[in-house]
Amino acid sequence: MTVMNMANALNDALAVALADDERVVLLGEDIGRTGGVFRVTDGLQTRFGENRVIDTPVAESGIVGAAFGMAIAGLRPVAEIQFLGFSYPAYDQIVSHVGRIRNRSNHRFTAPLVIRIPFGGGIGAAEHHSESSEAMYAHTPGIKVVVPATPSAAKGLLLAAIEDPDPVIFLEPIRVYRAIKEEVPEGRFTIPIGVADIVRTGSDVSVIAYGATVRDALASADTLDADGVSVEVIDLRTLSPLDASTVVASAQKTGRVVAVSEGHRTAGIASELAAIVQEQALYSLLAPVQRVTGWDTVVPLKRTERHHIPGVARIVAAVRRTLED
Amino acid sequence: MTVMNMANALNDALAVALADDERVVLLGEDIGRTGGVFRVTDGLQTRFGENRVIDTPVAESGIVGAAFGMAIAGLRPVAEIQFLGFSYPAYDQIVSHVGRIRNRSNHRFTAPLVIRIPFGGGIGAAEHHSESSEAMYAHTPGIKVVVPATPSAAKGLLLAAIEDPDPVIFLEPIRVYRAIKEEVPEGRFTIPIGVADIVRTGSDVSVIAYGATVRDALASADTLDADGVSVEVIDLRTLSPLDASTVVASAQKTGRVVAVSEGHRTAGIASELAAIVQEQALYSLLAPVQRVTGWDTVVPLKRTERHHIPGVARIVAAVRRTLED
Amino acid sequence: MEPVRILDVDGRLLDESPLPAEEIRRLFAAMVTARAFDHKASALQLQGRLATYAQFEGQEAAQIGSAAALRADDWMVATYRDAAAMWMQGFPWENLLLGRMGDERGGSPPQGVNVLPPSITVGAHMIHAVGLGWAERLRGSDRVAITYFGDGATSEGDFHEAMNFAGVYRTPTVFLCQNNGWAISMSRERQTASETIAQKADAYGIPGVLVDGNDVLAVFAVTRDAVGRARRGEGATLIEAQTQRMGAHTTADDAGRYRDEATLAAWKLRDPIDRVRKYLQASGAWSEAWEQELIASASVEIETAANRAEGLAPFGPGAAFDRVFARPSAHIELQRAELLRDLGGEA
Amino acid sequence: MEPVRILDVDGRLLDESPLPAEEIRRLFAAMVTARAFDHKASALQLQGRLATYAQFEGQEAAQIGSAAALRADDWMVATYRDAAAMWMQGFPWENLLLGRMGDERGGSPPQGVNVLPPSITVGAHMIHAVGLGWAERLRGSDRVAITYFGDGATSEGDFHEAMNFAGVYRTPTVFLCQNNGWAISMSRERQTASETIAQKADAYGIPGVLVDGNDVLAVFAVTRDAVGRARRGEGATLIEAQTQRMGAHTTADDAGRYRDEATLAAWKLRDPIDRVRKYLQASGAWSEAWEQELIASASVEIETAANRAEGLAPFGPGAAFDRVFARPSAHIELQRAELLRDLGGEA
Ligand SMILES: Cc1ncc(C[n+]2csc(CCOP(=O)(O)OP(=O)(O)O)c2C)c(N)n1
Ligand SMILES: Cc1ncc(C[n+]2csc(CCOP(=O)(O)OP(=O)(O)O)c2C)c(N)n1
Ligand SMILES: [Mg+2]
Ligand SMILES: [Mg+2]
Repeated sequence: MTVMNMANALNDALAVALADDERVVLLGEDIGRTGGVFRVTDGLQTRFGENRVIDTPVAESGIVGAAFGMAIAGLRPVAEIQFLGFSYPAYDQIVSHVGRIRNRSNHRFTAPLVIRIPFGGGIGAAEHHSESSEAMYAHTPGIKVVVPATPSAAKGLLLAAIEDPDPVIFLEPIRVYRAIKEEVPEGRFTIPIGVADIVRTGSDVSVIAYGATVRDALASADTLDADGVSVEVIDLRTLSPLDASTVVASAQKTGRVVAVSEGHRTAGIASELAAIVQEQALYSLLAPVQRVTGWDTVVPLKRTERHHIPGVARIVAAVRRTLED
Repeated sequence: MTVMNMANALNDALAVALADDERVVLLGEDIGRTGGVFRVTDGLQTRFGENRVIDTPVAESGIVGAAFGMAIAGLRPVAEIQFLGFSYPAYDQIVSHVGRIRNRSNHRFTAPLVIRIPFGGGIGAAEHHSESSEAMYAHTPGIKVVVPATPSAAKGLLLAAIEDPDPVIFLEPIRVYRAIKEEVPEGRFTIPIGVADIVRTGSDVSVIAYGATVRDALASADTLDADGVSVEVIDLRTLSPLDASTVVASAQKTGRVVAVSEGHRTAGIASELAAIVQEQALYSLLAPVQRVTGWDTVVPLKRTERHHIPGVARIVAAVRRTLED
Repeated sequence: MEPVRILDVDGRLLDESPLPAEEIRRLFAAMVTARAFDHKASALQLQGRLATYAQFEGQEAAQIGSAAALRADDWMVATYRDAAAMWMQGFPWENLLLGRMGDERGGSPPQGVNVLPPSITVGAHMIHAVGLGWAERLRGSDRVAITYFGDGATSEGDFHEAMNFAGVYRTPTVFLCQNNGWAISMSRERQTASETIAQKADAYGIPGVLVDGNDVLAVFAVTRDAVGRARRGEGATLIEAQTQRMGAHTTADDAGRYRDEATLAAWKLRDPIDRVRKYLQASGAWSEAWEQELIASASVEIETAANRAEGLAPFGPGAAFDRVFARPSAHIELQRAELLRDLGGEA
Repeated sequence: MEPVRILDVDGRLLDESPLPAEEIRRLFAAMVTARAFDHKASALQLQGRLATYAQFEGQEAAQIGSAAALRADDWMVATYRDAAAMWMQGFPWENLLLGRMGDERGGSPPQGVNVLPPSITVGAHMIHAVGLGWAERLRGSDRVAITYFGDGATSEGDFHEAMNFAGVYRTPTVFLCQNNGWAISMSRERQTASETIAQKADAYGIPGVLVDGNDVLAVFAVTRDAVGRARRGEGATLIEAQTQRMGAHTTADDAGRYRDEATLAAWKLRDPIDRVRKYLQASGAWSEAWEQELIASASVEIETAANRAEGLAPFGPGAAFDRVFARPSAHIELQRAELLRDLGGEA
């Protein structure tokens, strides 16, 4: 066990994968010489060489398309896209090809690749650098979407993603990279994809979150605890395939649900959670599922970004609304 | 009034727009010489010339990006993408640029363009030709998403889209192009964007649909009517911005809702409808909102496509489920 | 830039043949068989036994000549119009027809056949060939990858990214562009303002070769050289094979709307099979009986393939759920159950 | 391919000057002012008054020389690193700083200034310039559009599609590539295997020009010619201005990780401002006092702009809802109301 932040934990996971499995190669913009915009791949090119950690031209569609071909040929590529907003040029490769080769070839060809992408706001970054469009990928068949909330989860989930026989989009919450430090197990260990984590048990209200908002959900739970409100907090960890049973069980237990997502509201992850809960637990609901999300606006720049990202204030307000009804 | 199918009605709308407003230009692959894959632009290049109806190279990002520039410069471009599955290479242009210039420039520059795209399955087409990924665009801020269900709605909505000060993605249900004929008003007329249409009033269950599935919803209503079940059918017409109040009012009236969408289920349009209804009408609900959708699988090819597209059988079954509870 | 040509339209060798007579007979037989498939597939489509079909008649030399230069284990990433090339590299007729019947099992060739299912999207697949070849080189194999695409595909951004990656990493990739004059109704002249497509290779530090796409020997020769360079680690090559599709874009298209008869007639005189027949005839290596026999046996073979494809046990309604992931997730199983419930009997 | 050069590093004219002395003084003043802005902005960033900032020091000639060749009403579509060019075309310092402070109002220049907000995405914006110029031509105006981008941007598929459209439709577009040697840490040599970026124009039937990007007179001359061609309806031009950014990629980057001191030192000797100073000095058209005065007044001007930007009335929390559509839809108003309710007091 060593205490690490999420960036270090991811770097450690990648080092383990590169050392254990020669099929693993990393490719992306600036991941080698500089170790990536967030230094997640720091030192890996020096250690594993330019054929294992590959700096690429500025071409996201090319990065994903090449990684896709490599995966079909039997490698285990881990591609990095610098920010979620820059994955859009690769959208066709991801949706039409990465997610479909298994279907198209009836399992004859498969693409076990991982696409690592920093996402979300909170650091007052420039336009396009604070996207939270994960719902678009969760809506895409044939692709798994994984989002860690803590350093150790990041390591265990990333190693699981690299082992997974299917393509995984691995979203790394930017404002968590260096914000949380915790003990992270040494060496190889994995955390199952598709299983949510009940990070805090409670009896009055269930708050479902993922990524950076899990921290806010826990902080909200503390605040509410002071007022005698017992909040259960669930970290989804995987957005696709979604662990509906854990969410529904919690909803049935508490009867009140707040779905938190930094992404836009319309047809977002919180909408999916609300749909599932009312579908499978309607008669347990004591109040409508509250959606606490980013708005259907472009993510605002630094000066007003704070009003877009769901924080403790809005989560607490939503929990209280479920109690008013 | 003339009786027209949807392809003719759209052709008529484009002719009216081209004749009335010299700022209107059409561009896309094969729209001129051949009049487009579905002949929607048939004869328009001959009538209005190669500078008004422009055949382009095979480059969707280029088509949308160029149309975007034209719109900023004051033209009213109507771009055509041959199939929804081929809009993905233009995804970055649509999401990062078309939908954002108003926000980025605080209204100083705007992009009033229309992107016409045939979508949906039902004709046993080749891979990528039966996509129903409208939720991805509905999830995108700054863009309106409009879907006509009938020939006259197609004409009125398309003319409204061309007049609209904001970018509109106009989705044309492929299997409706020639399947429905009806009287269509001559000349210019518009149907408001953002307003749903109650196409059949009923008291027991509300079925919310759009595009090609509206027909199936109406057929289901007939079937159920025979059993004494009174079904209200709502055609959304616009997916973004969604007309929540019409949907909620109907839900409050009937207490039972079936949300129909051909798109994938997870974070789809039906999920959004379920989320809104439980949010604003929970206490009126007599049963969970049922989602009748395409599955979270790649759209199957001809041989099994029928099991993917929600038809009368599944809509009727869903309505009955809402009555069982 | 003059296209490489070895066999002229009258079947005369302009240069030394890159292949012995027996091999030329083999390529002739392959082209005749491929054309028989093309005709048969069009007929099946008319009978409603296939969905839309994209004919390749006129492009047999470009596809057969290039595919003949590959090693059996090389990778191929081609398009909806490249049935002849795919078949040459081992993709069975049955699979090609099955795909056209709307059955995903068509995309699953036998083990050992390193040919991906035909790409329906225009442009995206070229970079896949770059990744495939690159992976082979990274693990020390000398397998190369060839990708087929049309003149229209060169306008897509993905063509550019694929060529650039191939140039930067010197991947073992052969870019084979069949410039058949058209992208549906868009003529090559209006597709891009560059004089040739071959010259686009310059922009990526890659050699570009122009070849008479209706000359099977020339196509074989330039592809053999490109494959050789790739295998020796000398990087990628772009080949522009100038040809013409004699049919419409697909069975759903009407070429009369954009192509005049004169163009067609001119190209008919450059038919890729005729000139080889003349060549073989001159050396007494061809007979009417032999060609008829080739066509006859091809037709039988293809009819059999079609019947097998049609006879294949139908998918159950839940089949699509099995193809999403290696193992269906719980949420996929729930959806399968929901479908089966709604279908009641049919399941 | 030898780059066009008019003024050598010692300030000697190698060719006739495309501009009279007074104009050269004007360009010198503009470059000095731009550099003062660059330094000031970096300082403001250090003080935490700006978010990340992308320095352009070293690229002043490429930006000022090219922008000087435009007509006031021509369109410009540039990037995060092109503040100097945008300012030359009328985009106020205040707006440039406001954007860097994270305020959307920065993207809104005064009416009549046809300069789009700086593009943060790499690659996508070039086709916008194609569409802008094309629209002008379709309506009979002779306005042209110039787009600025870097060497890295040429690897994006959108560069290819933009160049191809410009070639096919002969749009009045000037593609100005500032090859500053780097795309963050990726050197130009590893970005693409083509020897120059200028030669990529061949692939699109467009003329490509290589120019010494640190020679303001040469950049002005080649851009003036390209603009002239565009205005006369003769189509687009690709200009590769060879230069070097003297700073890091942005204030968040550490260039020491990938660029050696020698490279930097070599480019320091080719400074775009020094050589013009030497030239003016030789003809007595420069004085230390004048340059100091330029810098002083620029600093005041920029400080004032920064203060105005900081003093601007803050957005209310609901502001973003007003920028989604021309008129907020009902569902947007509901969301605004929800935010204000949750924020309670703060609204
Ligand atoms: C991304 C994408 N855009 C558009 C289409 C529709 N489409 C199918 S084939 C074709 C023309 C392709 O022309 P070319 O590349 O020359 O190949 P050819 O059909 O001539 O063999 C088009 C536009 C598509 N399949 N994919
Ligand atoms: C689509 C996209 N991909 C990646 C990035 C991240 N990024 C910002 S600048 C840059 C390098 C661009 O290099 P170049 O085009 O040479 O311009 P320069 O920064 O040198 O002026 C990258 C990769 C981005 N902004 N947009
Ligand atoms: Mg073609
Ligand atoms: Mg650069």
